[in-house]
Amino acid sequence: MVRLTHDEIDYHAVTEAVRSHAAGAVVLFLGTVRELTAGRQTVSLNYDGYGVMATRTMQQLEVEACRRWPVVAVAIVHRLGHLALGDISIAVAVSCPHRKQAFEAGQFLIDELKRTVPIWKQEHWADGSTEWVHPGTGEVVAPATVEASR
Amino acid sequence: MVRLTHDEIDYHAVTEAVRSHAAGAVVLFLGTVRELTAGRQTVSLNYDGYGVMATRTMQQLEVEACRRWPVVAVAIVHRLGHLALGDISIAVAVSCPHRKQAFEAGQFLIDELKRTVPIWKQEHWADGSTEWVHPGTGEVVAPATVEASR
Amino acid sequence: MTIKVRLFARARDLAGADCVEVCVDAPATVGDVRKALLDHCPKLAPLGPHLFAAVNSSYADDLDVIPVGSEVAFFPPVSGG
Amino acid sequence: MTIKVRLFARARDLAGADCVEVCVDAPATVGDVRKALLDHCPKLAPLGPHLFAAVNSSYADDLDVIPVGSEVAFFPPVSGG
Repeated sequence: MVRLTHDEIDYHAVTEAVRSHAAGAVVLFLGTVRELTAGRQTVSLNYDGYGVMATRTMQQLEVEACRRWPVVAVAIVHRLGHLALGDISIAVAVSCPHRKQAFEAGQFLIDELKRTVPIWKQEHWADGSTEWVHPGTGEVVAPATVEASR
Repeated sequence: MVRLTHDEIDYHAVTEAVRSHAAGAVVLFLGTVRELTAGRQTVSLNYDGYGVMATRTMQQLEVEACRRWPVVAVAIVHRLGHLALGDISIAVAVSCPHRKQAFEAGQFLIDELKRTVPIWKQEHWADGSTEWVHPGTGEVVAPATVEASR
Repeated sequence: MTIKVRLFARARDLAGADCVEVCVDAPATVGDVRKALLDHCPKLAPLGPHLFAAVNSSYADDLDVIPVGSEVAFFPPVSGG
Repeated sequence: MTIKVRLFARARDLAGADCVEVCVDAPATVGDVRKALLDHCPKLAPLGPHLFAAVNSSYADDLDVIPVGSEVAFFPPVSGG
């Protein structure tokens, strides 16, 4: 089960979705909005997503995890839109018979999701600027607000 | 925060206990009662613990995790007593600034807990026998019920 | 032929639109569309070499030919999670 | 001196008690108490070499001396989690 939402993520429901008598281990990962990044202060985030492709890519990751590990169930929910400090941006839950499998599958899912799923984070810094996070583009500071006002 | 309980584990509360604006990653591990072990069917489990030492050992693990990783918070709750299929026997939650740290710290905590914390599991098999699980003692089947009736 | 290109995140902000139309000769490759897109929106130049392409919700290379009726998107490196 | 030894899990089941008292000469080591325990409860023999010892809630070796007034426990390999 994979899903995008603009609402708060109910990680209890995400976790219950993977619990099973066949599983001895459940691993849940939550990504939450952190206040400090390299000394800069975040006041909020905005997430944009290419919905149909993001959903499809997450489904492919679920299939791949099930191929690599004896996964009982996977549930992934990613939030889009405006998020405040501490809010949950992503919940990944996976259940397996044993714990090592569950940890490995969980880490694989979030690592690959961050690498391949077309979703983008925009920082809203405490100094009033905003910045899309696009790793590797060399645009360390890319204030869209300044850009828009030129 | 570490705790033993005879009640159902509220893993939502365990998770909320570690959420923080300082953390970008939360990892929650749940151990749940699995139905099948090496082809044998479990109907329920009983957990016994040496309470004061188990609590102290879990506290030491929390300290060690905080020494090894930039942990924001740890919460561990282990259940004792009678557990039904699917019940949660343990919840381990840890939060860190970044996800790799949180996965590593979470896996360390559950691995070391299983290795060192004085808590014991007794299988109640579908054939009516019971068996304490004591790894390495060479007593593959040690039916306490049969023993007691001799 | 005219191809609608969806844009996301900073690419959308730089272009000032979430979808632009470009004209290319058929059959067109992803590289053809990339070139037409950058000609059409010079402001995308700083992101040009970093833009990923997707055709019908799958990542695509510049050499891939775009089937008629496809949904095409260009976007900068992802940062979800 | 008399030392109360707490027992857990299968050790408790085999001994038929969660606590037994054994007599040892002071100062006693964990090994002394282990020997006295196995003499007192022969049914523990199958677990004997596998029993872990704890003194005041810390794991202890057979060579460790037991301070007066300590809480002593013996138990089989753990299986929590």
